Amino acid sequence: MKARYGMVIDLDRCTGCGSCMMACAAENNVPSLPQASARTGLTPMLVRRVSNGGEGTARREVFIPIMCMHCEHDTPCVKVCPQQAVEVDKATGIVMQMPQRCLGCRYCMTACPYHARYFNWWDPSWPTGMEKSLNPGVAVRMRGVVEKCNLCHARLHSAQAKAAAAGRREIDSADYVPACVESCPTAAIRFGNLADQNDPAAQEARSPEAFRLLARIGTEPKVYYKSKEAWVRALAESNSGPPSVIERAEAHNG
Amino acid sequence: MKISRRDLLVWSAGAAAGLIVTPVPWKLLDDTSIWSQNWPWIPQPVRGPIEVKQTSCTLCPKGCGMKVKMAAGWPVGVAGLGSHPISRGALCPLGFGVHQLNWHPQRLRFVRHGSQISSWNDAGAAFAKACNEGPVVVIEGYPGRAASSVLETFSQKQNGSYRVVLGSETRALEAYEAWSGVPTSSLAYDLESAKTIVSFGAPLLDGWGTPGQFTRLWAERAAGKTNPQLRLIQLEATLSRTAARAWQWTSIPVGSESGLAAGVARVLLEERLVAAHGPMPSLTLAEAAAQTGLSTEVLRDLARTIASQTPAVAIASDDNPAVAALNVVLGSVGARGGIVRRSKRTQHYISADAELPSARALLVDASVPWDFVPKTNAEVFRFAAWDGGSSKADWLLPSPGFLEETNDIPSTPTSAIETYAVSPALTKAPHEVQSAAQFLCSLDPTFTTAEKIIHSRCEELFRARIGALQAQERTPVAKFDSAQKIDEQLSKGAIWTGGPGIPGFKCVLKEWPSVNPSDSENSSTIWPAPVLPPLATKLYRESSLREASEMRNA
Amino acid sequence: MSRTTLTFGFGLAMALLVGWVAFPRALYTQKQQPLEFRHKTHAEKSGVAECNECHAVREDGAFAGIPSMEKCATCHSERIGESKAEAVLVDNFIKPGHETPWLVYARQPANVWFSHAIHLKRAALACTECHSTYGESDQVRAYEVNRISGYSRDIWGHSISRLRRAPHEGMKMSDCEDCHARRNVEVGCLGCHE
Amino acid sequence: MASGALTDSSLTDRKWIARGEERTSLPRFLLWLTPWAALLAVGVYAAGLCLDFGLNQTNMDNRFAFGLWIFLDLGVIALGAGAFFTGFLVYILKRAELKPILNTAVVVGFICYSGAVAILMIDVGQPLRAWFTFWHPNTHSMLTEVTFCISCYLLVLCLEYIPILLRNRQLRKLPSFLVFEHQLHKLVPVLAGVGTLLSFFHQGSLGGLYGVLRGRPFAFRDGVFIWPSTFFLFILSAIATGPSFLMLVAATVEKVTRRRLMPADLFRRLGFISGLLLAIYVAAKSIDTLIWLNFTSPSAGFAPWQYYTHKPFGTPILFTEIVLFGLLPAFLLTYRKTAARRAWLLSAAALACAGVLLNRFVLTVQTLAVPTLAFDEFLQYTPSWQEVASFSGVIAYGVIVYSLSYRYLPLFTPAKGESNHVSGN
Repeated sequence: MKARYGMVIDLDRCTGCGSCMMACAAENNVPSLPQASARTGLTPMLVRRVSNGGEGTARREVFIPIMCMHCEHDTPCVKVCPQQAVEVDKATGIVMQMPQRCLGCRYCMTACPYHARYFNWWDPSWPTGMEKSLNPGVAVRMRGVVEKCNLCHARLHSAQAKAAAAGRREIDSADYVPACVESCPTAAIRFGNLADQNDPAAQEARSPEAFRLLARIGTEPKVYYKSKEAWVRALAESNSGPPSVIERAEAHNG
Repeated sequence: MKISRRDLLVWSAGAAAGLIVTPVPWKLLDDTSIWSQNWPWIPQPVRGPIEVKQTSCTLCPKGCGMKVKMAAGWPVGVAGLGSHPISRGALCPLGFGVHQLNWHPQRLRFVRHGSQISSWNDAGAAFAKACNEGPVVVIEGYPGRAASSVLETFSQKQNGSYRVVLGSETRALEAYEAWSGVPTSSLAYDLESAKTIVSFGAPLLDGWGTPGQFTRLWAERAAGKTNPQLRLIQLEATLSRTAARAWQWTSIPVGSESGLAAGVARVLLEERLVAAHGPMPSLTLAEAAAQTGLSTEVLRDLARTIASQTPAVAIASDDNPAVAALNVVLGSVGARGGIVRRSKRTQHYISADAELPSARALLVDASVPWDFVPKTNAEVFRFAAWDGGSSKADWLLPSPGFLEETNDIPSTPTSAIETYAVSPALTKAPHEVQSAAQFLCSLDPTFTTAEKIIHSRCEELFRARIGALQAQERTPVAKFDSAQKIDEQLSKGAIWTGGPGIPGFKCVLKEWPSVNPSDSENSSTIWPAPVLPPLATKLYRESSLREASEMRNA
Repeated sequence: MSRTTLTFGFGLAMALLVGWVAFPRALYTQKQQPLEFRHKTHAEKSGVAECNECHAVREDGAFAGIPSMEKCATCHSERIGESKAEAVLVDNFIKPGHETPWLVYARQPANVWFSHAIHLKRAALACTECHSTYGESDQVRAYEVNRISGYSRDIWGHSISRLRRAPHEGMKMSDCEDCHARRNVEVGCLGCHE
Repeated sequence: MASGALTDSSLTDRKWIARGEERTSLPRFLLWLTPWAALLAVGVYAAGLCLDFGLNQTNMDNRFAFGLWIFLDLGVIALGAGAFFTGFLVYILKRAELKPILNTAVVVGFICYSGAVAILMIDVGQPLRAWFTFWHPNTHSMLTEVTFCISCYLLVLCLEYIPILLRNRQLRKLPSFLVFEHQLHKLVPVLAGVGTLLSFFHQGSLGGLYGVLRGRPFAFRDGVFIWPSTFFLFILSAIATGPSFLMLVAATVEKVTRRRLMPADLFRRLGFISGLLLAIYVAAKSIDTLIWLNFTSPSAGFAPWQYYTHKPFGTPILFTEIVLFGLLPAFLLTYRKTAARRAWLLSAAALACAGVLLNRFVLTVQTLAVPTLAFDEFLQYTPSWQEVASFSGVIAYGVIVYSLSYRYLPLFTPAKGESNHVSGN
């Protein structure tokens, strides 16, 4: 059966604690390089702090976890990669980045509107001995290649191996839960198979409070967000963004 | 014959033509690209069988349940343990990187005396000498463990004193001890049954208490609901993480918490919104309004809202008698959904903040947060696994890091449910490290080691036959036929769960505590280590998640 | 024949010689295994019949690979026979409890994910499909490693041209792809990569 | 024979310079080369740093994944378009009067393309695996099209360069080379055809490179057939400015060597071609911009005014690109009165070149600077010295190659060998 893995992130539940970022980085052997900055670091899962632009008590804030949106249709990065280092997996719908095939041209990074792709600007390295704490299921990426969220593919691997050892064809969905989902202390991230109508995630994705970032670009991202606050839902559209942005724009125009 | 330039050209043309039809260019092309995919200088993870062990985190007194992924004997990943009754599968953000802490560049690997490297023998000798010359004060930050009782009995034997550094959450409960006689360390919040929680700047959604304990509760009963079963009212100067998600956020100037508490209490009493449990605050409503910068009407509304959905409990971010008094007025002390006491009665601890007696030596356990600086001129023996720099210690003694020694985890502060767990040494410690308890036992062989104490505690459990062990499934203690079995289960990561918190103890408040407007500095969690997991340091630097000011020890 | 043709031919011949004879020798270097081991003898003497009696798949689906020293110690706790290899095994490895640093012929690089569980249980492939009849071998052959890529030579296969190679020769990605194509099993990149 | 020339060339390289050509003395020539050689050396060093330590040597980051180098690549390839276009005019459209500029065109083209490819090799994170594009090509990717066409066209340029090379006085002496050259010469019209085809595609694909970026509505354009409009705009702008650039090069050479190398009317003719095409380009570009502002961008949920709210990328940049660097030069180049004045002609050509460069800059750098998500911030980027150094290294390389070619090869002398230079001082 063909799965379409995706997520629904309830922003009303996200307290911006950063557990998902930590769990993601640890699971995927992301190096902690002192020379990296906010613009050159690797954060496959990144929680953005966004305000409504208000001041004092009028101020509202929301935390938005940003990772690869696993676009389903006309996937920007897949289309541009010159040597098929990215593909949408037929069986799972996961947008797969292949560091070993990548030549580091970074064309995919310019193509991604979510800035969810990261380049390995440095050789990976850890303090002496710390390589013993690396996750054996995930290969360390070399310098000069692009990487991003592969939906904790190592966990899918072990789920498949486990299923095979038990003589099952299908994996047990309990065995495949991405690190960020598992780590969330408020269970704000719901992960599931969007192709399965009965899947709780698929149902939440259909709720009127659900939305997707930049949906109008038409790439059909499989990561949904959810909020009961209108101003948050408005963030989906670029130009109806936080007042701050709009004000700047209008100030310039008139 | 003479070889002309032309010959050379022709020859090389031939060679070139030939080389094309040999494997040379093609194989080299292939191999160099493969080489670039496996550069020898890229660090490789360990190979070996993977097994997942259950345990509890010992880095702070909250003792969250943990699943630790081990490969070839090394921890290679951690996750929350869903079956843990308190943490319920959650960890603090830092928790997900703790398995890297043992490799932190600032890991202490040598005994340090002043600035130069020394040895355990010298440290032992110096300490023994000090013990003979005068009383020794022992300070620790994680009371109730087997190791703690080693430290405590030692300090008694030395007719010294045993002091404890308590977390802000526990300090917030200190006021009740005086009014009810129940020791602070056995007081806790019964949040599970609370309907309204009034937080006076307590970071409830940002590491307060055991991370999972409240966040899970909030997620189930409050998050994103317009009319939640559990109302979280945040009274805080700035739009903190908790304020950002609270059901209601009221901004008040820093330090005006006591005034606000008094104001709210006055309204509650004046308007008979609650059955009077306590005295009328001296502060008038107008004064309260002036202090908090809110209108009297806002204060009235706040009080009404609080009273409209009970049980309601007020939580201070730190020791704050006024907020405690508000709870008395609300009648939530010793009541369900308010402040309750744990079934097991623990003793009274003397806080390390209190004036230290004149001592010859001071032994500071690794569980004491690094930034705690004792005001003393005694000789300081500081145990720590990581070096935070600029320590006030004369002796810096390397102690075991994460999962490197067997420890036990007593009930966590703020949680009403009684628990007991053991975190066995899953990975081998560097040979040169020693915990304070081990150090003391090595000095005096007559001492009972922490391991022995843990076992005797298992026997207590076995004899008491109360509660149940939560492993894969729940087994009542009564079902076990030997203490040994309990010990085994615990060291496999099972958690003993006792009864829930007990309400119905008397709490008498004669007059309203004097309001001191200069209180409240938020320290969200006790993180004893002076360093953060390298990944946390990285992520704080590479994202706008937390401001630099929020970054502790990083 | 003109001088031009001769010089050209000379260059051509030299290139061919270097490319087909000297280069392959220079590219690979040989390493000796730390121990002598005879699959054949173990099959005959100790009655080990199935590969998975020593090379088993764990229940979590991971492959145990080469058995640990404990396994060997069950029989070789003390010397059996007087051979030098036996002495080395018992004295250098079993007694001090060191694992043998075998050089694994079929070791893929870290970025490859291969599940024996899936290939053995789901696809029901025989070990010999990839490992040929090495399980019946009577000695450990030398381990050849590519000086540039650091791979075992078994990955590329022994034939440098890869043109005329034995059915089980070669464990390059293309070999995996061929087999998958033959059995029309479709997997994405990360189906086999980490 | 030639070895003789080698021995005494320590004093003079007269024997290597074509008969009847006057060139400055060897020492003066070397003196002229020294600063450029130094610059090239620095460039090579910087490039070495990038290859050895990786791209952390640059100031690029995850948002500015493309930087100065991509701008350079697109820029020089646009300017190098003169090569294929002149070839096209001469051999396909049989405009023989353009012959004198042809060799320069080829050399300039060769320099631009080899330079661009060299920079690309530094710009990618894993040069050793760059060949994967040929082995596992993704046929849907514009970059694949670009890679194939550029590498093939570079080959073509080499083949076009060789005959010029072989017309060196000494090399001519080798009989087999002479034969080879004549064979190649027969081939040149074919090469011109092939080159035209290849260039048409890669110039277009370079435009497509950004036009297809659905995720970057600032760059995304609706398609004409299977290509976004930028595909055709790039071809147009390239062939429009190619001749202008050749004029500038020729003029500079004349200034440096204090010689008249080309008949003045050839300048005017080149200018006219350039101006005419530029006019067409400006018209097309304006229409495209209007469509984009009113339909393409809004339909993706992006109000066009957003793009121009960020200093320094305000609307002025759009005006400059289309009017100042487009319409104006087009007029100056085509209007008889201004075209007659060399000064006007050349400054107009310069404006045109500036225009195409600005266009490439806007599409590469501004596209990345403009936020996409509602809560993105506008970012800025300044190249590191390594980037600038390798950039200028390429320019130095160009100057050196051209100087050598000019000195030792009869660049401005048509094949017949009649010298067409009015002897200066």
